[in-house]
Amino acid sequence: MTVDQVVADIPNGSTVAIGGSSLSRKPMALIRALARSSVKDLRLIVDVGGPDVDLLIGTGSVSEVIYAFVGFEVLGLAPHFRRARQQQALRFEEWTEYTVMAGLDATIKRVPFLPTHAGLATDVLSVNTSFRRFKDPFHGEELVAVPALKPDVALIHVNYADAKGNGVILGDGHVDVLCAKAARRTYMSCERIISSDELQRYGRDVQILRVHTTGVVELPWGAHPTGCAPDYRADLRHLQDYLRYSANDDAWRAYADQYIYTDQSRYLERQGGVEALLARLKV
Amino acid sequence: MTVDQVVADIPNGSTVAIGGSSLSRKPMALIRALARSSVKDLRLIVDVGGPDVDLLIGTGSVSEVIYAFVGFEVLGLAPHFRRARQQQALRFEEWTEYTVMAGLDATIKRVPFLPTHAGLATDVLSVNTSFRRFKDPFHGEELVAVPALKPDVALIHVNYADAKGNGVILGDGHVDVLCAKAARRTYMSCERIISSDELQRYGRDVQILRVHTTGVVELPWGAHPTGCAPDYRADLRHLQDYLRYSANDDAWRAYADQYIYTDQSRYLERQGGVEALLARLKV
Amino acid sequence: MPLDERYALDEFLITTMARQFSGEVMVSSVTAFGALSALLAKARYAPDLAVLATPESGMEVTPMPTLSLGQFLTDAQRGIPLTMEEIFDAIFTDRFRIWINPAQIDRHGNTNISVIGDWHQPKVAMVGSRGIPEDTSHLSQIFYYVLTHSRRTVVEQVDFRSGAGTGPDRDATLGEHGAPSVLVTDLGVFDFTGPDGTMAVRSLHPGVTLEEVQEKSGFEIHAPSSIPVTEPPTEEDVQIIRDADPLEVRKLELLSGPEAAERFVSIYERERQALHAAWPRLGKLG
Amino acid sequence: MPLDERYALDEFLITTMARQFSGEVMVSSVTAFGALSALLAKARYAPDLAVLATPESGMEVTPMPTLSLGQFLTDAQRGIPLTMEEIFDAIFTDRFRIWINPAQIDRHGNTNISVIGDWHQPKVAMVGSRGIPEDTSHLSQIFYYVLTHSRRTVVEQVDFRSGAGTGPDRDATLGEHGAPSVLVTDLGVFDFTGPDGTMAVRSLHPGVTLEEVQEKSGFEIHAPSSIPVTEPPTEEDVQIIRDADPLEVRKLELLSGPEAAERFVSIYERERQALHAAWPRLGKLG
Repeated sequence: MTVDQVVADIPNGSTVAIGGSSLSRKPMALIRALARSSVKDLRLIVDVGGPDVDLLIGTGSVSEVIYAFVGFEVLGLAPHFRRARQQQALRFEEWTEYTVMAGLDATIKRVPFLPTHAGLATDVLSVNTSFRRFKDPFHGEELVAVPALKPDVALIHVNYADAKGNGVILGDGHVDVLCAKAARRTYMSCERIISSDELQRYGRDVQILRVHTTGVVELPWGAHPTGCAPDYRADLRHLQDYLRYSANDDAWRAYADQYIYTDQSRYLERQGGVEALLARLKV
Repeated sequence: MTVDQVVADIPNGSTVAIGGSSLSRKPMALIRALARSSVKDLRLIVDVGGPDVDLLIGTGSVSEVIYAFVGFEVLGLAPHFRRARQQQALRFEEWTEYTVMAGLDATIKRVPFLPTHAGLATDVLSVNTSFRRFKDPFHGEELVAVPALKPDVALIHVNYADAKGNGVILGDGHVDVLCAKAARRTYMSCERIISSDELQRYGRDVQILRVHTTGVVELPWGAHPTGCAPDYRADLRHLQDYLRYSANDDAWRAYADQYIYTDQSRYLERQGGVEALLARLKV
Repeated sequence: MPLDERYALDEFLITTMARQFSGEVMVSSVTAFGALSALLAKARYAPDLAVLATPESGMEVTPMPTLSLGQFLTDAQRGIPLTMEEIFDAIFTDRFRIWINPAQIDRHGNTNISVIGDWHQPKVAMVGSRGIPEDTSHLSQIFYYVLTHSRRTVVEQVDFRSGAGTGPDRDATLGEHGAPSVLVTDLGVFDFTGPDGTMAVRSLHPGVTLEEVQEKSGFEIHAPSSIPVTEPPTEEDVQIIRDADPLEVRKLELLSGPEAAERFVSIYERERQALHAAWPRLGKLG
Repeated sequence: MPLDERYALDEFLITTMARQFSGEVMVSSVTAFGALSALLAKARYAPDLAVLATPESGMEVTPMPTLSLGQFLTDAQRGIPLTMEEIFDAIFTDRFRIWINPAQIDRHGNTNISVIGDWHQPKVAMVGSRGIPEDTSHLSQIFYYVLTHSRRTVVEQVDFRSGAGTGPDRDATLGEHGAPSVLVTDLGVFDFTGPDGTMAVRSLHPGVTLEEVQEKSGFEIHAPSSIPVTEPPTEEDVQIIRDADPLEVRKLELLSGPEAAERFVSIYERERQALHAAWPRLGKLG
């Protein structure tokens, strides 16, 4: 399928779970396509967010973010996320790393909640009103009930996929499998589409199963500027530029014009082309 | 470590979770060692049990069995299990495949229970009084609370392990990982101990992590008469003999003398030796 | 059911089972009938099926009916290895199908594989409910087959509910999730569209009469005024089944006694050879 | 802390951190200090540690402090790949350790990485609590470090509790599980053995006075009458750290402004080369 077909399947107000983790294997080409569409009022679910969440907030596509973390790791804070939080511009719900996983897993297991001790004696429980304290039915032990998170759509990017929708993840898996299973429709971009015969050589690295995916798009460098191990590392130089471009509205418009309102092949040209990217980022 | 050291660590009344599944990758050499020790009143936890549970019931080592299934698959019912059930000789608690997994997972996640719909509208809920029906704290939906299963010891058998306690499982994983994580002490036998360097070539097939294991014993053919893919298949001929020997007490004593009250190397000789086993069972 | 020279009963039933599958779902099996119905369905009726080599693992394989080699198929064919957690996640998300062969099935589609008699004082202790409670609380299609339709297998009320049927208990807690869909027996195809979700005749196999069915059932099965005849296998269906099971493992399910034992041994001794002939070893150790 | 020519501040702190580890547990890290302390500990103080290449994956590796190559270490060194589920299972079963670097830590060892000011009306919105609630409700040892001990970082009360400290809230729900164990700062080593589980001085680094600590803290830290001096690194400790981090990624954590930016770029450009020099590619694609 094509990027445009994926975007056409995501109406205003959709709840979108995004795979990857901060600067690793974010489905950035799909995110940019979503950002340049007219879609609005997205509810994002991320475990560990980075440029994905930040960019979509920057283009005004988002009305709510459910997150355990949004940041640029070694590069610092996420500029649009930070500004939106400080200006109280959108709805934010702070979760934690495991509770996002548990919320997705609850949906997978078709239970309304999963129990945990995580969050007790922290202020996450004070500010996140989606959680509920309750007493376990056996011993009355106090626990947190994590409600099911129900994404309409999941977007993930993987190393290889076959055309049927099985996906190979060679680096860290992050929460991509949970996103893919929990969402009603999962769209997967990949560095390369390979034959099913070739894919099945990857054994347990075939982590995304086609029964959980709706469509596959071949998008080389589809995670850029985040990394996609073991193919390429995060482009910290581009991300430094991103941070500079995010300093004010004019600069941000320039960034959007140059890098978002364009297709993936022109985007790659504007990075200096594939040869330059290989030289900079191939490990 | 040695088989005897493992057995010495398992006192009377221990709760023992057993990996594998019916006729596949059961830690039979460890089970036989346990059976010939003087240990009594074991509480067994199995998801899908077979000759493991049956043999330990046969030697009088068991006081309780928690199980989703105990059987010999294509060969029929488990003779000592069946007799003990029908004579109400021990305590039995019938669970289901996922609820055994959920009970172990609850212990891993240090929660007193996990919720599920499995079991509703079945008689498992009538006969298993460990489960409890409850209403979810958000919507009052009726669910089953699966209590945490807390094994003292887990016994598993894997293809390869390093001396530090990392284990490689090449065939189906069954519930071995859950057993290993949930138990306070996990003992792992393996077909072969390999170097850590060699083990780390197996990537995601390294499924048992040493932080969850207490000890490793090298026991070639340690799953026999069950199979250990891709090394050898189940020895259905020996299992047919087992069923015949289980027909009455005298025959069973003969089986025990020949195959249980002996060590692994003599056991293998009495199967005709390793060459004969290879010829019969290597795939 | 009268014999027909073009197909055997097992081939007729396997084809009937194969025709129930649809969509892009994992298909698992614990029996030769289950494995062959999945294989045939994928070849002819439901090409998107993701077929498993064993109950638990090895997705995207061609199953081979076998007594001892299920897991070895994963390796020989480079199947995609799965975990038990993935299997249950596929069940919970309704991306899983399996043909279940219960010891008893009743008017409401409750099924029993656990015990004959009272659970606490069993007449025959069988195997335990395994994963049937999970299937029958989550899947949108639940497939059952019974090879000997009789008053011992198709009963008024099961001795123990391993699998949840229709009725008030389900209505109160599970709704439509996991309700029984289809029962295939040696006499016909049944569903649960009768009054209050009770068993109803969908079709009868060629030559089978409603009277025969009622006589061999522990209760009166609802029947429409005009009963279709189950469509028999085509030549191609039969050929696919025979090619896929040259050792005739499927026949074992219909046999018992010394004949079964002898054939069992013969298959067990020959099936490694059959595996290697069909799939020269390509696995990770090869 | 006065400089000593035998070691730099980073080497002193990393060694102090390394000496806190014990046992057979996974050690993860998100910072160069965390990675180097794990590496040093495994080499010298806690040989059974199972060290990870990234916060999430690649067990049994030698971590390399890096800006962009964490996951690539797993491949280059054939680390054992883990899943997020395995990481959290290791946390829940108390087989996991990590050095956490909070923005604020308070008298009771509550810690904050989420927000400065009110959560609903942030003065500075930081990153969100990530996995700290999980760590601080399950692990038997919780390690914190703060590189600039000041009234902005060591505060009377955190603006937001991302990590659960000691006190009535913990007592009511978590008990001993996940309570803060140790805080290492540029001034000393602290624990939570003061009255009601409040912060107490365990040792002060060479040349640091209690007065300096109290002046730079947002509250009075409990102190014993006789305060030990933190033991400095040995020559071997220092050598191991320097060998393991030839690009001096660790220095970045102590720098800011243009000097940091310049060094950052320089490390980023050179670290692929360093990786390949240290571990000629052996991974599954190699």
